[in-house]
Amino acid sequence: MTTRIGVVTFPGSLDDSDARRAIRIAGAEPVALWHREKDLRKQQVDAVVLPGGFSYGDYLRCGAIARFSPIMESVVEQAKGGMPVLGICNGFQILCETHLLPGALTRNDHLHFLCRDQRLRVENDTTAWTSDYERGQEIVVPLKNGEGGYVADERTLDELEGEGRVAFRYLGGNPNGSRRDIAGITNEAGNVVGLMPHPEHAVEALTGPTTDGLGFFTSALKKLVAS
Amino acid sequence: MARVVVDVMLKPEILDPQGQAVQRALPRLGFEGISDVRQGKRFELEVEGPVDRDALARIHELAETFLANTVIEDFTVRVEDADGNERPAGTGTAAASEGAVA
Amino acid sequence: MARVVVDVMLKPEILDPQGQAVQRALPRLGFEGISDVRQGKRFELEVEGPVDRDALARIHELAETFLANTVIEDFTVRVEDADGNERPAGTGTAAASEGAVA
Amino acid sequence: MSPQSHSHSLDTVKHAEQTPETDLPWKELGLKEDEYARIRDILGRRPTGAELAMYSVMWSEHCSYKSSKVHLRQFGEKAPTEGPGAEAMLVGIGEQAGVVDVGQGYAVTFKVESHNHPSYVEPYQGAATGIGGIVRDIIAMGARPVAVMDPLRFGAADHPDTKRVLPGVVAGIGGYGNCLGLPNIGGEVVFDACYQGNPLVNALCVGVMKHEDIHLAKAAGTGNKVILYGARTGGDGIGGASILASETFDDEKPSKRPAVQVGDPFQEKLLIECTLEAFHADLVVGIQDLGAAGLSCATSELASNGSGGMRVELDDVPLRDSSLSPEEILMSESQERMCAVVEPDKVDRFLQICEKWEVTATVVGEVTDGDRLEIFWHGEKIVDVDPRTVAHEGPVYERPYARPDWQDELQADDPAQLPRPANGEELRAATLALVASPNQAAKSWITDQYDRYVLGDTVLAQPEDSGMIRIDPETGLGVAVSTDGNGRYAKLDPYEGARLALAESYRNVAATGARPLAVTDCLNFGSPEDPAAMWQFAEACRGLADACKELGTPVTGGNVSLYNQTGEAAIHPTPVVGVLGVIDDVARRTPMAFRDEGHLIYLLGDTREEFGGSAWSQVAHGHLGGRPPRVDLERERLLAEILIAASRDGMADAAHDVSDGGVVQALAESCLKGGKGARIVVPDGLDPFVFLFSESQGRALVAIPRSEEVRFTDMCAARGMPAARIGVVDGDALEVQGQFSLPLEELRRHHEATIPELFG
Ligand SMILES: Nc1ncnc2c1ncn2[C@@H]1O[C@H](COP(=O)(O)OP(=O)(O)O)[C@@H](O)[C@H]1O
Ligand SMILES: [Mg+2]
Repeated sequence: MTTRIGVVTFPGSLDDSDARRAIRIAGAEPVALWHREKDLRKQQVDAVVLPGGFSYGDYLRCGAIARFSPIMESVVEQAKGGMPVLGICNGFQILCETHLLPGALTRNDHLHFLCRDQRLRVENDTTAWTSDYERGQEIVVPLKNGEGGYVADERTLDELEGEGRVAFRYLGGNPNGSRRDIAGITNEAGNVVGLMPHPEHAVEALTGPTTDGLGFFTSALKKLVAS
Repeated sequence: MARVVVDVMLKPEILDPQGQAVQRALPRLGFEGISDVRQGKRFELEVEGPVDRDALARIHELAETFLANTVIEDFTVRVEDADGNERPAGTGTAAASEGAVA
Repeated sequence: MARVVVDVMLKPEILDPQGQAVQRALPRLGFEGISDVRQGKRFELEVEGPVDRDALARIHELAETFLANTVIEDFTVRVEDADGNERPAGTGTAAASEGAVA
Repeated sequence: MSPQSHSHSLDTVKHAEQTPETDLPWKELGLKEDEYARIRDILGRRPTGAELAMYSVMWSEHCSYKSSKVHLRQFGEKAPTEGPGAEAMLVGIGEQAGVVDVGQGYAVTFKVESHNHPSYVEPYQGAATGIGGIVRDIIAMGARPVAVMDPLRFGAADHPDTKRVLPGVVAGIGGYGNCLGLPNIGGEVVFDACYQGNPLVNALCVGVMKHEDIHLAKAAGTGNKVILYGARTGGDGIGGASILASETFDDEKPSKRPAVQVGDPFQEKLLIECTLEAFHADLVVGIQDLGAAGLSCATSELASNGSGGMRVELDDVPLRDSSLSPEEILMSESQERMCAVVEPDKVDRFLQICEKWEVTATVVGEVTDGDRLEIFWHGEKIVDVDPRTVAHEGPVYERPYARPDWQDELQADDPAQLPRPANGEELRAATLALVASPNQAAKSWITDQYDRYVLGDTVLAQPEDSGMIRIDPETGLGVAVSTDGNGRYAKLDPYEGARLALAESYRNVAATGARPLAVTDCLNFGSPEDPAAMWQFAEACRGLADACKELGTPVTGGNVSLYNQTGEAAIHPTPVVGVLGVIDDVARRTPMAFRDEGHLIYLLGDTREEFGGSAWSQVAHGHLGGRPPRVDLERERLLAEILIAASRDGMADAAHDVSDGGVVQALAESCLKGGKGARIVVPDGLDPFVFLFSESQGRALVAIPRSEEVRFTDMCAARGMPAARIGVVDGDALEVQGQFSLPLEELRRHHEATIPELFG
């Protein structure tokens, strides 16, 4: 049976088709999910990606309105049950708003939207979405956002560090003022990962700066096939 | 040290996509009975020295030239008292932007 | 119809790049004597029906669950009177978010 | 007639018939006396207030092209009739945007438009709504928008007001385009004091569709419903109608209407998805975006392009502001609205799709079997017109024009007299000054605020010569687009300036390996009432039309922006030309970066001493005079063929067009992009300064792997293309042998620091 990875489209999602393409290139079957869907189980997906974009225009706060979409209840429930969930950029913001991941994302410290090819270090190679990388490995994937500064209180930050839950760190200059150069984090169980940079834009040599992003999707695929 | 607050809101006739997005989300969240939402900015300024007529006039000017874009926004200057009450100390619109300091 | 205002500000310990950008610009604009600037959001809600204890409690909940992200933001609920004065009707921080409706 | 007697009463058609003597504020609405007389003539009575509102906006310069029409005709009259460009034309000038066949069943639509004046008043919103407007044009053709570009002109880089305008414009373009999910793949940023009080914000959008999805704006089929969908209508951009409403018909109401429109990119994103879904479900007969002149334009154009008439119930238009008068509703320019004509049995499904995307949609009228456009308000008829007279039969002017008396003097002011760098040391300094000058400096501080990755099909984006988008992931079919226009050249000679703009854009497309096919243009000029500006305009149109004919690239559509001036002072005549090219397989594209040491650097084309309007004359001397570089379109065509063949046959590893700043600027850019140095030898017989800084046209740099050298030079020789081996990719400095050496780091510092220092 093929592995089905769902990609949720909220009104204002932008990188949903890219995420589906990345899933296809990695060898899994992408499944388009509409935000009004109430029950994820009906779609029989094995994992879910919350893609980048400006859900609901990112008005109010990034991810704040999407968080209340019908599908999110089911995503939260499944995530708590261990289903792999990846939040990219806006998806990361949504995961923080739902408290599946701690902390929040705030306005870039330089106050501009920034699109650039970003070097990252993989800090945790044991999550559902990073097992195809090696700890300490450097990758380059596009970064593009206006509100990507990761913040959390000191205790939470210490906890994340202590438990190895910082999944990615920025290298070559902190692009947005993120605390402790954090680019992405994971939950305790390692099935939920959120990050600001866009691995789905680095899966083809022709259109991305590298193909370093593919590892996210092959990691999930391997894990799902194995389980 | 006193706190002066400058509220900046889109003029009523200007489209407020953010406020509208919030309002449209309310029923979905189960909130009824709110007929309009406008979203604006709030600046809290910590002022050294007394907040006298002169200081307020300068803050008014700051609001008008910098904090607000008076092409599309109105602003209000308020002084916060010890109880957290805020009393207006002048508003600015394109029309009434001069000498509005109370 | 009454207006209730919800102010949402970043918690003091969270970096406020927008406020800082304003503050940094002040000397260049010739403004002195302002020691700190914070920038937040102001929501003006037009409430149908009376703004009683019950309505305020619901708005407080709205602010806490939706308008503010209490991981990084504090909020204040204010009721505007006819003179444009705004009196606090409850504030919310992560710590004091319960039962804060006055 | 006193205002009071009409206050609160409705100016119906019947009322207009009964009160022929009533004065209307036609003058305040911008109409001329004879224009108003013609309206009365057409109607056989005085217009109602609502009719006057419609005629006045539709007959404005912006909507009717009344001063430019007679010149724009040449684009059709001189359009190439054979060759790939002519054969590819599917929809030409006159629709919202032209459409060209790019093969494999795909069609591409693209268009550039201006939003100059609003962007000066409110840079962020002006620029944002500029993107919004052009994107709606593209959706209305049935295409999915796939990329945007933004040719920009600002005042002097160090002028305080530029610090207000530029960051706002850039943030607005990014804020809107990024939120819509359209990659920004290119544009221009040019500074010149002539744009100080009148910046140019042009915006281009490219869309893709299958041939069968092309939709035109027309309202055929009696009984079909007219559906207005998208944002609610507010009082935006209706200064004129407010005059009408408040001064004449309803004096008591406040006439406070916003002059500035605020964009809602999220709403527009929903409009894109919802419109495309409705198209694909085959639910739409005709469609039109609401831009300038709002409902007046949409209803009159839809009706006049169709076979029948139209009846509209204005009460059914969803409003944001309930105090709007019918005149204001007709004139409102509220953003993010569209109008569709739908067969009655498909209306429910159309509305369902709107509901799915949370877009407000309302049936506001229907197609009738008459030939009148009738609009009702509170049950009374307030408009009864032949829609063609509103939309298509506006006034046409043959404005007087005359070559300005200063033109000769300007051309006589030859840059040959300017002092030049005389030795290696001075050439080095001149190079650094050039690459650091605001016009030649890296624009990444700006373009990094734009998303270039979204949609996942961006093959090339800024700072490449043209942006390139993959259309079909299976076959690799793609399109490339570049926009160019040099106002300094056009000031020296508007005819040649327009031809130069096309030549440069064409060359930029070919440099990436794509075959140039079609053109869109945005003509930014001063007041048509000034014979000098009108002459510039006429000359530029003539030049562009001639050049398009010669190169076989038809103009498919575009935009005219007049009255770009501050007081008496007009901007430089600024024709911005966008060229669209096709590439069969994007994997074959040629990027601009020098990537591999040892590759040989060739300069294609002839270098002459040409400094009129050059970047060097501006940077070193603040000089503008003489004649612009010579245009040889045959040479451009040959150069393009060489560049395309080099891409197709895998002979070139890099290519970069030579334009403003000359060879040294192009070398610096290719070196910095690839992080590789170059050792350059000045060709025999050329003065080093002329070699490095001249702006002769028809030239490009290419980097050729040694293994391909013979094949490449044979090809050039066989086709008669001058190709000079000028050096090799090597080391970490730009070295011009016998003259100077510039470490890349130093070059980079100068090139990249300027814009952040000015605006960061
Ligand atoms: N406002 C802008 N938006 C997007 N891209 C831009 C903008 N300005 C310049 N660019 C890009 O920067 C690069 C260099 O611009 P320019 O020097 O004008 O190119 P050329 O001279 O080859 O036409 C091009 O890729 C161009 O598309
Ligand atoms: Mg170029």
